[in-house]
Amino acid sequence: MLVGIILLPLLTGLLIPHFIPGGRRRRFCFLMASQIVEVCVVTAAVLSGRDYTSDIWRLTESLTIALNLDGVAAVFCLLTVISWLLTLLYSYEYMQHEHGHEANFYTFLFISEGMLLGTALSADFVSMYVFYELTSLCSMPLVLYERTRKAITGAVKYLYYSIGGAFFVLFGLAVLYDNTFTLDFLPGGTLIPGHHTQLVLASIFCIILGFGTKAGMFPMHNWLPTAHPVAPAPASALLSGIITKAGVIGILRVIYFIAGANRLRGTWVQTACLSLALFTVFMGSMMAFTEKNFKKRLAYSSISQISYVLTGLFVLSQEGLMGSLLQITFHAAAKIALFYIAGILICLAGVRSVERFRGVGRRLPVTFGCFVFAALSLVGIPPFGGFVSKWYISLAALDGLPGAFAYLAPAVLLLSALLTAGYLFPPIIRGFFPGADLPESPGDRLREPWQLTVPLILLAAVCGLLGLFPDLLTSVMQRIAGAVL
Amino acid sequence: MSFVQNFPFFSVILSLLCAVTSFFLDARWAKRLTLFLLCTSIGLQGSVLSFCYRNHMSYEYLMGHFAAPWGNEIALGILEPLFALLFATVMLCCVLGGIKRMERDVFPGKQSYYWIMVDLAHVSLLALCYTNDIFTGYVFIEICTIASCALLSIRENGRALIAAVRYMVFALIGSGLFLIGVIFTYSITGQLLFPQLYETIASLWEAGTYRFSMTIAIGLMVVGLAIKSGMFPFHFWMPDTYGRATPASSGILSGVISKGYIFLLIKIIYRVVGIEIFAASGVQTLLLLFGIAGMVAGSVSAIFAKRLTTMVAFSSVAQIGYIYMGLGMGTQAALIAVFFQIFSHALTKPMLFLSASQLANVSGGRQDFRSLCGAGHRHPVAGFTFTVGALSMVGIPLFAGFIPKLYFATSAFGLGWKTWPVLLALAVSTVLNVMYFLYTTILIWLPREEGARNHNRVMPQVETIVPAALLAGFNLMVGIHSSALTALFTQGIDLFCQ
Amino acid sequence: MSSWFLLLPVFLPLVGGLLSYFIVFPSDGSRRWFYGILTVATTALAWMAILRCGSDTFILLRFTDKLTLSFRMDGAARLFAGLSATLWPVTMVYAWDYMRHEKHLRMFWAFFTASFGVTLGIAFSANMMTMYLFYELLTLATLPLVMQPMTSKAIQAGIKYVIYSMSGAALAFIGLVFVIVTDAQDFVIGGHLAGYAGSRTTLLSVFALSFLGFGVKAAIWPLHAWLPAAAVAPTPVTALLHAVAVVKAGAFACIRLTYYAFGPEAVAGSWAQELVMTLAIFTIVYGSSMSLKQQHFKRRLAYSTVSNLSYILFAVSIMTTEALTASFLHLIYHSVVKIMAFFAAGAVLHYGEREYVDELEGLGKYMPVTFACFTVASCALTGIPPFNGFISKWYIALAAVHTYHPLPLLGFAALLLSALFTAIYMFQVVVRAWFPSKEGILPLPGTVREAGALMLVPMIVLAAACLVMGLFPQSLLDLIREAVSV
Amino acid sequence: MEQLFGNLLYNYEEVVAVILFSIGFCILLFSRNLIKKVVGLDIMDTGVFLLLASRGYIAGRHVPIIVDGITTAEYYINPIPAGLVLTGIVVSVSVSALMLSLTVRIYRTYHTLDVDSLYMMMSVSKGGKQ
Repeated sequence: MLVGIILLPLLTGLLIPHFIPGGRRRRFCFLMASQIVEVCVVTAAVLSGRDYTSDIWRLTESLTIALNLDGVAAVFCLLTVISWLLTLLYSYEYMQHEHGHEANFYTFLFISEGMLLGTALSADFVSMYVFYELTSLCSMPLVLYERTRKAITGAVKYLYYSIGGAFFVLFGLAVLYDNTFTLDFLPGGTLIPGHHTQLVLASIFCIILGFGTKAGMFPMHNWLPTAHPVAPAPASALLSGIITKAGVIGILRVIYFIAGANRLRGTWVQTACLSLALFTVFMGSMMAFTEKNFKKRLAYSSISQISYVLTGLFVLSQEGLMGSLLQITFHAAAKIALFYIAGILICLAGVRSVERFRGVGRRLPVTFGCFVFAALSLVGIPPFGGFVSKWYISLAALDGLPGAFAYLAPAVLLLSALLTAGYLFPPIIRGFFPGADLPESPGDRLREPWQLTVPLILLAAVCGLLGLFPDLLTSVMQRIAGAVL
Repeated sequence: MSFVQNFPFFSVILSLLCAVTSFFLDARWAKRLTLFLLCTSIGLQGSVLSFCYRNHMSYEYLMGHFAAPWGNEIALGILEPLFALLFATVMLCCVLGGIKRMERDVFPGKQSYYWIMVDLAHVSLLALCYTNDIFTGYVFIEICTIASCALLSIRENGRALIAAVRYMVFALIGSGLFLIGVIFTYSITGQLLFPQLYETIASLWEAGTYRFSMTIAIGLMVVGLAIKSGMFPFHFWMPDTYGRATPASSGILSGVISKGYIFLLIKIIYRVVGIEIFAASGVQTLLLLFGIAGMVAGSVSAIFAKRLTTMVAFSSVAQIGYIYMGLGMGTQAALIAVFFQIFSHALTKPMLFLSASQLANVSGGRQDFRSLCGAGHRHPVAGFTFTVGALSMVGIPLFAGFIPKLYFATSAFGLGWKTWPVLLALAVSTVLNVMYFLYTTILIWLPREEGARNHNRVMPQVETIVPAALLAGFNLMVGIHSSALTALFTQGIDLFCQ
Repeated sequence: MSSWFLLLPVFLPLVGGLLSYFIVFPSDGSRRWFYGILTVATTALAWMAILRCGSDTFILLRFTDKLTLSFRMDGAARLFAGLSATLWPVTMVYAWDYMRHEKHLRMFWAFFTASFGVTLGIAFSANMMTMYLFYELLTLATLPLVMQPMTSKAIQAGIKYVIYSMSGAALAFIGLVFVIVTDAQDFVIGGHLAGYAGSRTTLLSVFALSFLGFGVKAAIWPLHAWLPAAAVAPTPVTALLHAVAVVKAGAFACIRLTYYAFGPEAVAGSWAQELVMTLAIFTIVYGSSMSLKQQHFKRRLAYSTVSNLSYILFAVSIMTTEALTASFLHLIYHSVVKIMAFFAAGAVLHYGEREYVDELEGLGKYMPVTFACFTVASCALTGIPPFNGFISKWYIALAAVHTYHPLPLLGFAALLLSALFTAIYMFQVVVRAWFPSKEGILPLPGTVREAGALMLVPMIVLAAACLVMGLFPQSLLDLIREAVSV
Repeated sequence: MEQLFGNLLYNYEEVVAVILFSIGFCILLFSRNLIKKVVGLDIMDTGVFLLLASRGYIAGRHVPIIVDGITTAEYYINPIPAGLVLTGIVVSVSVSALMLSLTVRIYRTYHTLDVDSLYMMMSVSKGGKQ
């Protein structure tokens, strides 16, 4: 079952784009079909509530690859497959405006989906490491799709950063191998108590840093603003919305399933990571605030938003975890939507920089409508989705954290929310109200193809509705977090 | 008293006779006589050696009617005939290999003299091996000097002459010092024969009298011989001497004559002075240091040498340095190593000189390295023998040069502070040897178009090939089958030092 | 099968190769057949020896009563001999195509075959003396191969090579003599000198010196400079000798010295161990950072060899059994990977007419198979699971961590850093080749085409081997464990 | 001091021998003219022989040549040093003969006997054909 979940996109990616005869449309239908099947399979697996595990491969006695579908994995898998589905639809229209070898794009798109699912589903640390590495490797070509120098530089930078991070992880992995009962993910952790404590803590910190690279955490976030803007919109949407979350899974798994929250609570690791995360939250939105290029601004905003998630994780409490899971979901929805919008703006209106947004809203009303929703959710205005997650995270921080952090964390989150508003609302306002002094008329309304708008609208709806009825989601997340802690 | 025991005496007398008769012969006959003499003496030494080895005995042999302590006698165990045999063989090979070249280098009128000198050199070597009398030692040292100087200067070449003069001057200073040493020893002890000297010196040393003057005497004798055999600080005469003479002479001089002096020195150290007193006199340590210095300095100057033969000559400075280092280490294992070194060097160096001259021949008689590029392809056999020699000098296993290196190193452990200098010296000198010998080897094997084009390949003459090949064969034999020699040496040494 | 049989695979190619120098072949085809048969025969003999020979010693020659020239088959020998005997024929096939238009083929083939025998000799040698002999011979046998192009550059490289190796041998000689003096020269796992009575300083200094000496062939800093210089040699030579035979012989010699002659207990925890480990660690970083700077394709790979060899030496210097296992694992894996990488580089040089990295833009379209193989090599060398490089790194890492000493941990960190560098300098090539930037595509001459079958087949085989070794390492691992346990 | 002088005076032969030897040695080493070198060589040898002869001399005894039938050893001085000296003289004569012949030939080749200029010429003709 789980193997199938991973294999299906792999095969799809390898076979369909190259070997299905007929035109682009036909091939696309096949892709779509297989993706829909994938979604159904995953949903079925998740809803069936059974605890799937499957032992795929034994490299050596210390290196095994096994899969397991638990709550956390379920959340990630669902997110992944759904957003891939939407993105596929979106990219059908979008990729027409790009020049390049489209088949390869789909190939790598699907392969990286498979690898990502693998990362989410891994039952133990080693297999997660394996899939994690492969994810970075396979998602790299998505970035350099446009083949401009900038694109290639960005892609390569992304690759090197991810691999470097992975090696940080490997260091910790080797140390932990010697200091844990097993590397399988067990809620509550598997550390051997009182065994080279400092070394173990250091290695855990290394691991968090390593995965933090993918999640754009502060010291090694630098690839993100370079890589995301140069990728084609669907790719950057997925990168920003989902693939960066691979790092988050990693950290989550290590903290809650290998080290165990109780082991870390109050140690220097928690303090250090918290400060890093908070700093990243602030820095990300600050950078975004000053950035003019829209996609780049979004990239920075992802940096900050994902560190919200990390903050939630580092609180090491049930509410924190739950908040992070919510934040993952909502951020994914909002950020993907925003990147879709950016893509639409580029390929329909040819607008990249924020200054030139004036009046574009009139020409692309639907797009900008969704923009509003997404923005509100990302900023965290009640009753939109983002509010719920941030609310829980702040609460958790308030009563979960020791000393100054208890007040510092919420303050920082709030500040960054303000900044978020600061960098998201002005473009919207400019877009709808260009002001009287617009030199030339913005031009009349543009046709927005349904393949582009439908996914957008759906995502916007998610942001809205889930915000209105949060307990649809919170109850689930509550259960999952409860299972972990 | 078996008949074989007379052979050493016979061989000496025989070669003296040959030397004399050669006066009245023309070059052709003189040559034949010499070759005959060398072959016979090889036979004689061989039989003596086998005799002594079978009976595991050593004996004194009275020369003239006066018994010890007045008379003159020769004494031999296993080592003496062994080295005599080595010297005779090597000389034969050198002479054979060098004939053609010699006949080009020397005026036809003078060639008979050349052969006389070869005979004289041979007789003096035999005497140095066999004599049991220190003054006889001196006399034959002088004869040896004269002979070798003549061998060197007989070549019609200004530089050879000057080299000869230089050599002569140094040699004479050396023998002068040696003579003074002898006289001191005599005036202290009143003895000239080795055994008596040994006892007297031992008793004197016991009594603690004359220690200082004894040390001086030992020092004088050692320094004298060291100068003549070209130990490091006194090696200035060496490169030109070996590098300028006709190949046969260079072979004889470098391969054999210096070894003769060294053998005498070893005799003096072990059978006159006695190793304990020698060590106590402190001369030993000096030998060690100078030996090491020579190993390095010789190789370094060889690296900067411009001519092939000069390079080979300088390398013998380094090789002699090995020997003195071994003498300076002063253990029996080190002595065995020294003997091996003498063997391998005596077998290798003439081969190198012969093949070097061949290579120079096919490169238009030029000796600079640029012209020598690819000489190996033009004269494969010479190239091959040179390569063997080079590898042996570097000390690759299976070649003769490796064995002494190994023995030196093994005997170096457990020498206290001497261990590391010796080991490092060995390592460094190996590297330096690589730098010039293997470099040259690579050079001579470069493909033809890299080297000088103008010389076409010449057909090597058989009589020049055979001896070099023979030496190469001996070399490999020593390298591969060293255990027999080891046994011979060990037996020889306990006969020698009793 | 009694152990005299070991002589055959050693001396058949040695003698045969050297004699064949004097054969004048009527045509390329006949030469090809001759050497093909010779090599395959040797391989067959070697494998028979590996599979069938017992572990009794065969004494070929006695220098003295305790100093012998003798051959013996044990686990380590099996591994190393098996490695060489597998890679040699592959390289030969590659060389058939590659060397077709080169000059001095007589010399090349003669010494190429001879060095096969010498390498096997190193593998089979039963004591230090024998190994030292073959170690020296290896230098001499491979020297003409390095100088094969006979350009002045190649000659310079050759001279550099011979001087470095011989200096190494001169240092190793001290170690040789020491183990002879202390009767420790027969190779037994665990060594002889654990309870050495004499002065410990001597023991340790001798160990350090001789480790460095043997390390020269394994290109340990500061004695590594010959290896990049030797990249001028024709690719089969660079690939086989300077990625496998010679350098691995150096590493193998270090293993023999450490684990089979001196013994880990004698040295572990001493300043000597720390010294060699520090050097190895430094070389790991140094090599890979140097190869970042290289624009010349083959020299870049050569420097990466420098660094990867020190992975092995680092593992060796940890001096535990699992470290020994790991080092053998990396020894084998790296050979396969690096030889493939060099093959690809050679194909690019030969058919793509490119020798600098920045000229490779978009070459993947023209030589897909070559670059596919090269990509596999890059992944493996970087250590991206599940390619084989990851496995060996993983075990080196475990061994390093298991000591819980700061220095091995530091070494592990250095190893990861250099792995990152590896990723950078390998994937730079890969990305250039597959994804040329719009601005950067160079006009390609029409002559650029995919490499010939004789070159592709070895590459593909090796690439497959990489994957298989990566996916099924367990059996090999058990093999090594069993090999180093006896 | 007096004792030292006493010793020196007592064995004046040694003193003279040493002086002679050192004179000869210095000439041999430092003189630039080949002929002078040979002369120095001879002087050196003479010194050595004097030393040797003085070893064997016993005051008031006679040369060991049996003239009027006296065969008791006490009548004669020690014969061995005399014999040695004779041999030595022969050797040194031959040596100096050889040296002189060399000198002559060098003069024929280079038309000078000055060592420095000889070495100069050598260094000029260096590296050429043999």
